[in-house]
Amino acid sequence: MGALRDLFKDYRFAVGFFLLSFLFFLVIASFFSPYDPIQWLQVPRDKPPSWNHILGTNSKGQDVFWEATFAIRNSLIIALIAGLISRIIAILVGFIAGYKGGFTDRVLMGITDGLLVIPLFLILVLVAMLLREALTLVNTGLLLAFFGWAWDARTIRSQVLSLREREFTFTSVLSGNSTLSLVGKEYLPLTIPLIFSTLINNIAWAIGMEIVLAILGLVRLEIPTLGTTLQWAINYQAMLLGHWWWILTPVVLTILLLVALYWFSVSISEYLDPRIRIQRIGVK
Amino acid sequence: MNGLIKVEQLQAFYVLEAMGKKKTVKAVNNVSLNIPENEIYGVAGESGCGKTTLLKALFASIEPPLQLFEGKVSYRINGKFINAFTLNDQEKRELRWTYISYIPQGSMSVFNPVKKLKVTYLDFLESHVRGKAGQDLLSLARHHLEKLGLSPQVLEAFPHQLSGGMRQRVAIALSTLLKPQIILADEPTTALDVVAQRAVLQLMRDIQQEYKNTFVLVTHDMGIHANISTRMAIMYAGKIVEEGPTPEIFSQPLHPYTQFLIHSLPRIGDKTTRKSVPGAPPSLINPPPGCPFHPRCPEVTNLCKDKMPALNNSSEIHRVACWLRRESSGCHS
Amino acid sequence: MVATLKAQNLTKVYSLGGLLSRNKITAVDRVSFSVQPAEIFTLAGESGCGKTTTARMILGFEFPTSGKLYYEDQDVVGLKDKKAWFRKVQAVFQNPFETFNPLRKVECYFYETIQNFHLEKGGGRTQKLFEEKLEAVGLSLPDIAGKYPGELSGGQLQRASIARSLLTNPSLLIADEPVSMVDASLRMSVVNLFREMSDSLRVSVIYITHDLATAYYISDRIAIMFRGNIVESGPVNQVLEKPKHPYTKLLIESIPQPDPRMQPKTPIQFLEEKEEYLRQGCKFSGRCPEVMEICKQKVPEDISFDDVVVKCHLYHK
Amino acid sequence: MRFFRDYFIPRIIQYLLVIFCGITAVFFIPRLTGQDPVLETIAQIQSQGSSLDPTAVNSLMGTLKELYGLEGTLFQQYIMTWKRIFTLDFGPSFFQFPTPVADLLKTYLPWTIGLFVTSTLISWVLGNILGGIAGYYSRKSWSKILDAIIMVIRPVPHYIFGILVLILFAYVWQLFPAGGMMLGRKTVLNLKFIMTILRYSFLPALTLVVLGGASWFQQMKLLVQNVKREDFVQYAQTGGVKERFIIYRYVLRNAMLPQITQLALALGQVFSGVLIVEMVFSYPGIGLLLYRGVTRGDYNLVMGITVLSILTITTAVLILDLIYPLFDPRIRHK
Repeated sequence: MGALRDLFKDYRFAVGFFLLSFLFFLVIASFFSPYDPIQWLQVPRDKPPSWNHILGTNSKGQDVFWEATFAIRNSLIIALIAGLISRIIAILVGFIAGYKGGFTDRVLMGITDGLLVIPLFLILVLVAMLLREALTLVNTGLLLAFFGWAWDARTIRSQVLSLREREFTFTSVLSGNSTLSLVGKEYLPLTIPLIFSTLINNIAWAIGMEIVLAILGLVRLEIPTLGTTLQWAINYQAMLLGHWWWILTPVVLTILLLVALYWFSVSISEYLDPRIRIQRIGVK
Repeated sequence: MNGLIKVEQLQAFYVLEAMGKKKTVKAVNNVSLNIPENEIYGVAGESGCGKTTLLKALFASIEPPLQLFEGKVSYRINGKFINAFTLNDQEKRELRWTYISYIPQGSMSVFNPVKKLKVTYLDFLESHVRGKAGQDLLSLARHHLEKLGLSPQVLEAFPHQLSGGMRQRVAIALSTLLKPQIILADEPTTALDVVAQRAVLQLMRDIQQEYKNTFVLVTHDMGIHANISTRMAIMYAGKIVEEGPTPEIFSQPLHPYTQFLIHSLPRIGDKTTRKSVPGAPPSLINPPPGCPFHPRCPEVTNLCKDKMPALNNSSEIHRVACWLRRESSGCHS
Repeated sequence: MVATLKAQNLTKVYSLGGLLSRNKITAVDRVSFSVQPAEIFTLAGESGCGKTTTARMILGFEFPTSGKLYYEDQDVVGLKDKKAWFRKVQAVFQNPFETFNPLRKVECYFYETIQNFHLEKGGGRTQKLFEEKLEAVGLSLPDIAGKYPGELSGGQLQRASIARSLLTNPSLLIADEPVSMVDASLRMSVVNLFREMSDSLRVSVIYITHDLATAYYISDRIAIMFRGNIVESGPVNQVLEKPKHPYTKLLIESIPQPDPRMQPKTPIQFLEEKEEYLRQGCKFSGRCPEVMEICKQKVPEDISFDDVVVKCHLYHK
Repeated sequence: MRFFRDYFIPRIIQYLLVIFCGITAVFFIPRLTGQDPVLETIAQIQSQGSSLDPTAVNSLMGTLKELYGLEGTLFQQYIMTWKRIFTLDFGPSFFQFPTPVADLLKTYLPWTIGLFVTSTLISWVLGNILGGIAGYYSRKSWSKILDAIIMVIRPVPHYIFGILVLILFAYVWQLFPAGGMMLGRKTVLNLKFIMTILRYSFLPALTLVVLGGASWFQQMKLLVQNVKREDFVQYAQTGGVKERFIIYRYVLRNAMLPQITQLALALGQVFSGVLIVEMVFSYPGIGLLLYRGVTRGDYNLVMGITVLSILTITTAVLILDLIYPLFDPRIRHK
C-alpha cells in the first residue's frame, strides 16, 4: 500500500503507530486476564514488581498490570463513545450552521460560543454530582459527548463556510445534486482530515476529563479505568508509602496513550490535508 | 546604447520532488538578452511560459525549488558588469530598492495590513538609508509621492482603506522611492479594472520619462505592450522566440506565435473572425524536441521538428528564432 | 417572439455590519433588460458594478430584494422547484481550476447531471450523450475520462464546464467571465465556441465580462453597468462604436489597443472614488467629464433612442 | 459612534445573554435530573453512620429545602435564585456549616485569580514568542527539537502532568512543599509572607505555564508558518527590509491577532485547567474548595463556585473582546 509506505516516512506516525499497537495489545490481553477486574484481595498486597507480578500489586490486593489492561480498555470505551457521539453533534451543528448561514448560523453559533465561554467543566461536575451512581462507562461517555462538541462545531463550521463560496459548490448544485448529496460528495472528502483530527483531540480530552471525574469520586469507582486506578492510588497514599509502581502505572500509561493518539492524528491529518493530496494526484 | 543587465545562456529550472519522483520544469531554457538603459522593456507570453521565472532570475532571487543550472545575469554597476549570482546575501540586500526594485502583481495583500502605509515606507527606507532621522525619511517619502501626483495623505491610511488602483500606485511609488535604475513589474495591472489600469500605466510612463530608468514589464496583454513598452521580447516554453522594438514587432511580426498573439485579439469596430493558436500549451517538463512551437505551427517543416533555431538577427535590432524567418529578413507574411 | 428572459427593476440591497447597522449597499439598482432566444446578451462593467450579483439572482443563488424576473413570460422569482429551473438554465464560471472539486474526477459531474435530470432514457445513452457533448466543445473522451481537474489545462477545463452545462439542452446559459482566466492564445477558441453554440443549439447566452473587445466580437446586444445601474444598453455595434454615455466612452477609450501607432490618449485624472455607491444623483457624477449641476442632485431616468437606452441627463429631451 | 454601535453593543448583549443562559442552566440542572439534592444529602449523612429517627429527618428535610431554595413554585425559586445571586448570597456552605458560601469564596477566590491571571499571561506570551520564532526558523534544528519536545507535552492532561510534577519536585527532589498551605493566617504583606506564597504557588504555576505554553507554542508555530507565505512578508523580504523588522513588525504582529481571539475562546478551558491543578497541589483556591464541596456533596458550595466562575470567565472574555480592536486596525477603521 503506497500510502503506508509514505506515512512511515514520518517519524511521528511510526512512533504513534507502534505505541498504539502496544496499547491495543494490552487491551486484547485484558480479555485473558487471570484475575477478576473488580474483586479485592486476589493477590498478596503491596508487593513491588516481581516476576509473577510484573508491575507489582496494590493495596486493594489486585495485580497492577492486569488492572491496568482493564483500565485502558474501559477508558478507551468511554473516550470512543464520547468522541464519536460528539463528532455527530459537531458535524450536524457545523454543517447546518455553515451551509444554511443567516439566522440559523447566528443562533447555532451563539449557543456554541456560549458553551465555549462558560467553564463547561464545572457544569459537567455539577451534573455528574447528581448522576453519581448512574455514571457507568456508557453514561460517562454520553455525558462527556454532550459537553465535548462545541469547540469542534466551530472549526467545522468555518471550513464549511469557506467551501460554500467555492465555485464547485455551484457546479454541483447546477448538476442537480440535493444539499445532502452535495455535502456528502463534495464537502466530506475535504473535511475528513479535520473531522479525524478533532476526533482524536476529543478522545484525548475525554480521557483527561474521565480522570478528573474519577478523582472527584463522581464515577462508579469499582469499575477500573485510568481515572479510578489513579483515584485509589491517591486515596491509599501510594506516593507517601512509596508504592511508586501503583501510582506511576496509570500516569505513564495515560501519557503513552495520549502522546500516541496525538502523534498519530497529527501525521495522519497532514497526510490527508487536501492541498497535499491534490499534489499527489497531480504527480501520478 | 549599452545594456543595464546582460543575461547569457540562462538556464533556471524548478526541481520538484513528489512521491519519490523527481520532476524538472524547464522554466527558463537557455535565454540570452540585453536589458537596455532608459527603456520600458516588455516581456510578453502566456501563463507557464517562464516570464515570471525570468524576472526572479533578473532579480537574482533564486530559492529552492528553483535552481540555477547554467548561465549568468550581470548587473552594470558604475560601468562594470558583475555576475548577480556571485553576490552574497548582504550585497544583494543592499542592491534591492537602491539599484533594482520590484512591483508585485496583485497589490491586494502586499502591504502590512495592521500598519499604516507610512510605517511600511519607513521600514523600506530605514533598511536602506543610513544616518537619517525618521522625520527626514518621512518628508522624503511625502516629496516623492507629491512628485508622482499622489496625495501624501495616503501614507496615513491603512492598506484596506484604499481601492485596488490606488494601492497599486502606492506600490509603484514605493518601488521607485530610492531611485533604482531598474524596476521589474510582474503583471502590475492584471488585477485592476481598465480605467485604473490606464492610470497606473500612465504613472509608470511618467516615472520612466522623469527618471530615465528602465522598467521590465511582464504581461500577457499585448495591448499594454503596444501602449507602453518601447522594446519587447516574446517568450514561449521558456525561450525567447522574438525580440525587437515594439512598433516593428506589431507592424512586422516574424515568428508565427507572435503573429497569432497579435492577430487573435478582437478590436472594437472590426468583426473579422479571429483564430486562436491551435493545439495546447507545451509541457515544460518534457518540452517538444526542436522548436518548441512546432506542434502548433501551421508552417512546420522537418527542420523545425528536430533542430532548435537560434535567436539571431533578422535585422540588427529585430531578432527571431525561427527557421523560416531567418534568411528572408524583412519579408511580410 | 417571446423573450427567453426578462428582468424588470431587479434590485439587490445588502446591509453591512451587524444587526443594528443601517448602512446599506445597493449592489443592483432597478436593472431591466430582456434576452431573446438564441441571442448573446452581454452584461459588461468593472468589478463591483453588480453584474455577478445579477447573474446569481437569475440562477436563484441570491434572492432579489425587489423586482420581477420572467422566463418565457412566467414569473420565476422564488421558484421552488430548483431542479426544473436548472434543466432550462445552466451556468459556466470564471475560474476553470475552481469549477470542479480537485479531489473528484471531472466525469463525475457529467454522470451526476445526466442521472439527476433523468437524461439517459436507458441503454448506452449516457456514454453517447457524454461523448456527444464533449465533441460539441472540441474535446474527446480520452481527454477527460478518469482525469482529475489537476491533470487538465485551463482551456480544457473551461470547455468541459461548457460541455457539462449543455447536457440538459438548456435554453439559457449564463457565462460569468468565462474566458478571463483562459490563456490569451486559447481565449478566442472558447469565445468562438459560444458563438457556434448559440447559433447551432439555439441557446441564448448571458455573457458577463469586463472585456469590451470580446463582448463586441461575439454578442448581439450589450448592457453597460456602473455601480448597480445599467447606464447604457442596446445593439452592440451602436453602443460600442457610437457610445453615448460618458462612462461607456471612458471605458472604450481606456482599452489598451494592440496597435502602437494609436498613441496614448489624454491623461485622465485618477479620482479615489470609494463612496460612489452612496452618492446622490448620478453615481458617475464624481468623475464624469461632462458633469452638470443636475447630475449631482437627480438620478437620471432612462431615455431611449430607437433601440439604445441611456441613463444620462445629457440626453434629457 | 457608529463603531461603538456596530462592535461593542452586540458583544455586550452576547455577554449578558451568555450569563443569563449559564445561570439558568445551573438553576435547572439539579431540578431536571430528577435527583433531589435534599434526599441526596440525607443519604450522605446516613451513610456516614449517624442514624436519625424519622421526625429528625423530616425537620432536617424542611430546613434543607429552605437552605437549597427549593420551596414554592419553580418560578418563585427562579426569581429567588436571581435575587440571591445579585447579593452574592449562595446560602450556607454545608461541610463548614454556618459559614456562608460567599465568605468561603471571598477568601479562596483571590488565590485562584492570582494563579489564573499570572500563569495564563506568562504561558500566552512565552508560548507565542517561542512558537513564533520557532515557526519563522522552522528549518533550523533547534526548532525541530523543541517541536518534538512540545509534541510530547501538549497532549498530556492537566491532572496527569500535575501528578508528574508533584512526584518529581515534591517527593523525588523535595524542592517544593507538596501543597497544603494553611489559610487563615493574617495576610501581612511582608517579604516572608510573599516568599511563602511564591513557594507554594510555584509548582501549580509551573504546570500551568508549561502546559498552556505548549499549546500556544504549537498554534503560533502553525500560524507563523502560514503568515510567512503571505504576500506582504515576501514583498518585504524582496525589498531587503531588515530581518528584525520582518519578524516582529510583519510576522509576529499579524500572527498574534488570531491568538488573541483564540485566548478569549479558550479561557473557559484554561480556567478549568487551573481548578484541576489546584486539586493536585491542594493549592488554596476555589479548585480545592470544589474538590471538598463535591466529595462531600455540598450543593450550595458547588453552585456558588459554578455561578462565580461563569461571571469571572464571561467578564474576562468580554474584556478581551473589547480590547481586540486596539490591536487590529482593520476593525477600528472600517
